[in-house]
Amino acid sequence: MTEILYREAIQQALREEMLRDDTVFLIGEDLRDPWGGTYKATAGLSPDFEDKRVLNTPIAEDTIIGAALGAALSGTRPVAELMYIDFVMRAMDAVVNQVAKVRYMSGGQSDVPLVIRTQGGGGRSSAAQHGNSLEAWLCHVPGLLIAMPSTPADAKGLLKTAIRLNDPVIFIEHKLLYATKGEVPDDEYTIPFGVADIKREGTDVTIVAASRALLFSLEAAEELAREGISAEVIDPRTLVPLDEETIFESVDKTNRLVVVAEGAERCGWTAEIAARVQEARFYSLDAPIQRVAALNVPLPFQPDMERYVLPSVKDIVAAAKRTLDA
Amino acid sequence: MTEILYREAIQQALREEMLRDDTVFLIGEDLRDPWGGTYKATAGLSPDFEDKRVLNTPIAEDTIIGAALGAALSGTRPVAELMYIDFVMRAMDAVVNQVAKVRYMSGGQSDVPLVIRTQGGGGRSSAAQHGNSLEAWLCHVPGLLIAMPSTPADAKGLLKTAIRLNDPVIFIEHKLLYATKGEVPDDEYTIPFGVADIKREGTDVTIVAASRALLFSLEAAEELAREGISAEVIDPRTLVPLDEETIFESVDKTNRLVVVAEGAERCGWTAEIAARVQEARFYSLDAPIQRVAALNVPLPFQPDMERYVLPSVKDIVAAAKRTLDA
Amino acid sequence: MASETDRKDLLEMFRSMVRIRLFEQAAYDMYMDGELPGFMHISIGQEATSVGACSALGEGDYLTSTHRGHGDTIARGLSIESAMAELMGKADGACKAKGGSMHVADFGLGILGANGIVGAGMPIAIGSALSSNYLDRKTVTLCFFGDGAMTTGPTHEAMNMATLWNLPVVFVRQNNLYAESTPVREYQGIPDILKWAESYGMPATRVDGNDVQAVHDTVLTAVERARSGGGPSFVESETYRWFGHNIGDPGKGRPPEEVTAWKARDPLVICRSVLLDDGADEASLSAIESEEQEKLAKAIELGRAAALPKLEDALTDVYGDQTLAAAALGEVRR
Amino acid sequence: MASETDRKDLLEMFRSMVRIRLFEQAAYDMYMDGELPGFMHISIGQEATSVGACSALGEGDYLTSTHRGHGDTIARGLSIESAMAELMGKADGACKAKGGSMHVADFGLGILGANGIVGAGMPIAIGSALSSNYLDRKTVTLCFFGDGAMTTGPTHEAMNMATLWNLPVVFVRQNNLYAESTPVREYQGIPDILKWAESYGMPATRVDGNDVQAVHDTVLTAVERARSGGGPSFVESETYRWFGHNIGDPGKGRPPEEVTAWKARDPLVICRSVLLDDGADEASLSAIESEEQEKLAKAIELGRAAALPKLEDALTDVYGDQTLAAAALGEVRR
Ligand SMILES: Cc1ncc(C[n+]2csc(CCOP(=O)(O)OP(=O)(O)O)c2C)c(N)n1
Ligand SMILES: Cc1ncc(C[n+]2csc(CCOP(=O)(O)OP(=O)(O)O)c2C)c(N)n1
Ligand SMILES: [Mg+2]
Ligand SMILES: [Mg+2]
Repeated sequence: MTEILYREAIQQALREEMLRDDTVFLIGEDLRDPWGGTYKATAGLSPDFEDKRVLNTPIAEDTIIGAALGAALSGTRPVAELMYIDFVMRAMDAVVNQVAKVRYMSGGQSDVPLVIRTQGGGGRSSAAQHGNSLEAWLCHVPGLLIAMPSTPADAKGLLKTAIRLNDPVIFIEHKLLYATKGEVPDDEYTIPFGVADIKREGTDVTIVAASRALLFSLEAAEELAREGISAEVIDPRTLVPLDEETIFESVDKTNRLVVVAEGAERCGWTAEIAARVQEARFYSLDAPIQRVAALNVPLPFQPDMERYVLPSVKDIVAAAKRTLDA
Repeated sequence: MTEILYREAIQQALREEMLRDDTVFLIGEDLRDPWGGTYKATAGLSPDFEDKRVLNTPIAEDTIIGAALGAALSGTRPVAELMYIDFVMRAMDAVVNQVAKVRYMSGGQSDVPLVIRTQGGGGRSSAAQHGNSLEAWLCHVPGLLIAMPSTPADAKGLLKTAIRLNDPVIFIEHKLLYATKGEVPDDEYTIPFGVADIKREGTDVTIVAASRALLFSLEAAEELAREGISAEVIDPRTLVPLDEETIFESVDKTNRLVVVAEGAERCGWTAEIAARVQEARFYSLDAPIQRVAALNVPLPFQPDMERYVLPSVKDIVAAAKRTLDA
Repeated sequence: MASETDRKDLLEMFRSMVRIRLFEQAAYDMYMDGELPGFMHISIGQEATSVGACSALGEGDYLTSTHRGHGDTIARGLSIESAMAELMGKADGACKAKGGSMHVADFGLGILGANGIVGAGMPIAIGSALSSNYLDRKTVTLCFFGDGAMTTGPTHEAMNMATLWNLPVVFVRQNNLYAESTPVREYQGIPDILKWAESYGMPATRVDGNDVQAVHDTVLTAVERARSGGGPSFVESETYRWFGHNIGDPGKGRPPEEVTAWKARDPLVICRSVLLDDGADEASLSAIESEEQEKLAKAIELGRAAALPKLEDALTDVYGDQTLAAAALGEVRR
Repeated sequence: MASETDRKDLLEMFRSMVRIRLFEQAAYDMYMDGELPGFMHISIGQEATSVGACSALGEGDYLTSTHRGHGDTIARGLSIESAMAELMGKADGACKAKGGSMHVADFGLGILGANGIVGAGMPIAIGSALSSNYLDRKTVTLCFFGDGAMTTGPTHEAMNMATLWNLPVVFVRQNNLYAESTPVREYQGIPDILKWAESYGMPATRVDGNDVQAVHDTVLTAVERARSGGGPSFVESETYRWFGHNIGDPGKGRPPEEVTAWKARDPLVICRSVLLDDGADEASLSAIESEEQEKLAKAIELGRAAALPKLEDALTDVYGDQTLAAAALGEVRR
């Protein structure tokens, strides 16, 4: 095992897969060195590969994704980047009406080996148009697979899997995770989609979260532990498909559930988890499922206000306690 | 009261508001006669008003909405149309990053008197790109108000309110409701946002649904009644804001809840209602909340397959019975 | 029109136009009879554009089309059996009854799909052209779009990328003078579309879209240019749809004289008379027509006899990976 | 440069450029010191474009700007107090600390906002121009956009609508040669941007974007044309940003000679020497500089002393209707 940055994990996965398969190429805005991507996730790749393997594009998100789709349908395996998940709003037609549906609409005539990497999340005071968490929108779209890794090891293993799959994957990184560190296996490995990881075992309450919210949840679990409360923290790693069994089993044990996500609460991802668990495990639950999400307002610029709007460790702790007080 | 078509209710609301306030104008694709809108909801208006009051546009959804926003910020009150809600994918940036956020990002400097009319829903065999129900995406966006009327009377009253509000409203009609009929008051009236309507009273199970799913729910209630089950059917009419009190009170009475919507189940609108109710009324519920929604696949073309994928009366009846068998 | 090959080619084009005309006429009638579901856009009147352009393609080339895609895709070789079965919603339709009229596709023939979203084919076309260069395959992508698609954002984005990357793509604008009910002048601020297209650094040509030979020759020049590394081209093909926007639309907005004038320039009649002038005999042309009529009748018959999809077929083809597919679908309660 | 008025105008423009330069230099330093949050795009080097263009506007006119909007908005009159307080995240910032650098706006001055989304200002600009015609108000909208915005779909959509409806809008492309790290030639397939713009049926002019007078004169012609019903125009203003894309970006991709050459053409120095040549005395120019320096110092001081927003302020300004707002917000558990 070697400790590397989340950013390096992405770079390694891309590099390894590009070396393994020369139909894999990167396409997006400002991917090439010396810029190397806005969060440097593609840094170091353009100098080491043929020019065509790392393609800088015009600012034209709909056409970047549409073109990547056309390429995926005709013999190559593009890994496209949307610099911010917020910019998916310029590419929504390509992502949803085209990428997600082409296999189905054609009656299964073609594989769609396409990965769309992007990054989301707040906490950088980047205001209402650059800090959103939009995974709920994309989970609502049949035909997409969604990964949202929280650690370098998960990021690398899931991205390698994503590139090898023949289905379109939305791969959501987090702007404040790129500089986080974690142990990564030295040997070649991949991580399957649809398998959750219990990041911390516990018995009193289950906390489900992905991406940066998972780190917050682990901190919250620490804090709860200091008060004698044992929280189990589950990282689904992929939102579609979702490993619901792991969540259900945990709830059967703890009888309490808190779901955490950075996106706005209304019609967000936490709603889906709450809805499913209350249905499947109605009789296991000893307390109402608690959702911890962003308030239903746009993200404000000012850092304190932003922190207030986004879910925090404190909010998770409070939610867990609510389930225990119930 | 006079019986009119849902389509006519829309036409009347537009006409009355255009007569009342000459800064109100319509902007969208093919609104003018003889076409009069793809579902004829604007038919008859262009001949009766100055040319500028009904503006046909190029096919350019992002710019139609962006331009409508610019107009709303500078002294007029546009009612824009997205011909199909599916095409919001071409205007997602304008709707979400601009329209919904401009008041907030500017610190409240301006009203945003803008209505975006559109229509969604399946059941016409229009396949994967023309039959979607995307209200969940829009409910996830802070800053928007969302109306989704099921009857001519609600359509007229809510649209008149929408046009008078100084906040952006997404007004979602349904392609298979335009030709439905209903009684409409003869005198001028409006219907406030955030007030649900109990479309049928009952005591055994609560069914919540909007738009065409509401009609299905009423049919299901009929069928349940024949089996001696008394269903209360609640039409929220506006999804944002949501009149949750009316739903909560009903659940306190029936102790059972079914939520119905046409969109894909995963991260759909039914999840939000289920999540909220289980949290607020955990101890009122005698059975898991049941969600009835489209299956998690794109909409197929062939009518039987489409009916199979979409929620049906039968599915609602079955879900209600599950809550009673629990 | 001297050489044998040319004559043979033109006869083939004639046959293809006849095939499309008959197919669409039948589809129209069947739709009006309530036999075909959904909604449907008929391209009758535009056959010469579809056929002239597609006949300039070779094996391995790609095609993207529009909501009005029957003619384009049949011109490219889509079998009328699978097209008809698709419109009928039968299990062995081109897309297993999942796509329908607006989504007919045949990836084996390089047909990346009709498309229900105006302008959405253009980025996809850029992509298959990109693969072609990437894989050094010398394939060309033909990208059809309507006049109305002109004003959508992706048109600009795609045309810019096409020249930027010198992609082997030919943009053919099927200018039938209207986007739904709106005439070009009411939605297009651009005074001269050829100048506009040329400003992207690509050759732009206007062609009589009802003259199949002219379309063929113009598009062939563009295809050859693309194939030999010369990059993208733009073709404005002027034509007309005889019917309303979709079946059900009476097309009331269009002046009756205009419709009449265009019908008088029927691309099939034009092609027929060129062939006759060139020495083809009436009998062989009629034979083509009756052969195609027969094939169509058989296709309809086959379609009618064919099985409907099973309801659960609606659940397949969402993903390729079956394990992930099952997990993503979740429980099905129907 | 003969008349008194002209001299006065140029002095005002000089003052405005000085104001922007000092403001942005301070913002840069404060950001590097960790005093300002978020991320921030500095327009130093481009002042002549911002000021020359905005000085062509009158009362009631509208402006849309970009992510790099400090210069544009201050040129239009945004007070440096409210701008600085906004960047500092203070409650009395231009947008109550909700917008920040990328969203500064002042609707009272017709500033419809900087914008974090590339190209998003263009449709909005079309809209205020549309209102102008609708209400017969004779106001003009100035629409700034970066060179990189050129390739986004809305650019095409908006320019088409602008000519189609003969809208009073002036598109000013702030061509600083790069979109983030990517030079124009690497993302733009269009060989001649003026020909491209002209193909939309509007006059297109290239101007030295570092010469404030030239920009002013060119944009003024376009503004007057728009105001008198002549419709839209396009101006390509060639300029350069001295710093990287955003603060933090070292701008490594750009050749150092290029940066040096452009710095040598400092718009403030150019304007200063024109003024001196024209008889202005050094002392009065220095006085302007020190006055502006003082005002800035005061603005910073005020900003530093100003109150932070209350956390709950984050919950207001989502909607105008307070009853609906409360219902839409739902329960707040923080
Ligand atoms: C993005 C989008 N906007 C609107 C529509 C609705 N629509 C379908 S076809 C059409 C007109 C297209 O006109 P044109 O491109 O000229 O093609 P034609 O129908 O004439 O073949 C419109 C507006 C759509 N399908 N997609
Ligand atoms: C739709 C969209 N895509 C990408 C970005 C990220 N981004 C911000 S600024 C920028 C470059 C813009 O270049 P240009 O228009 O030339 O403006 P400049 O920064 O040079 O002033 C990019 C790609 C964005 N904000 N919005
Ligand atoms: Mg047309
Ligand atoms: Mg630039």
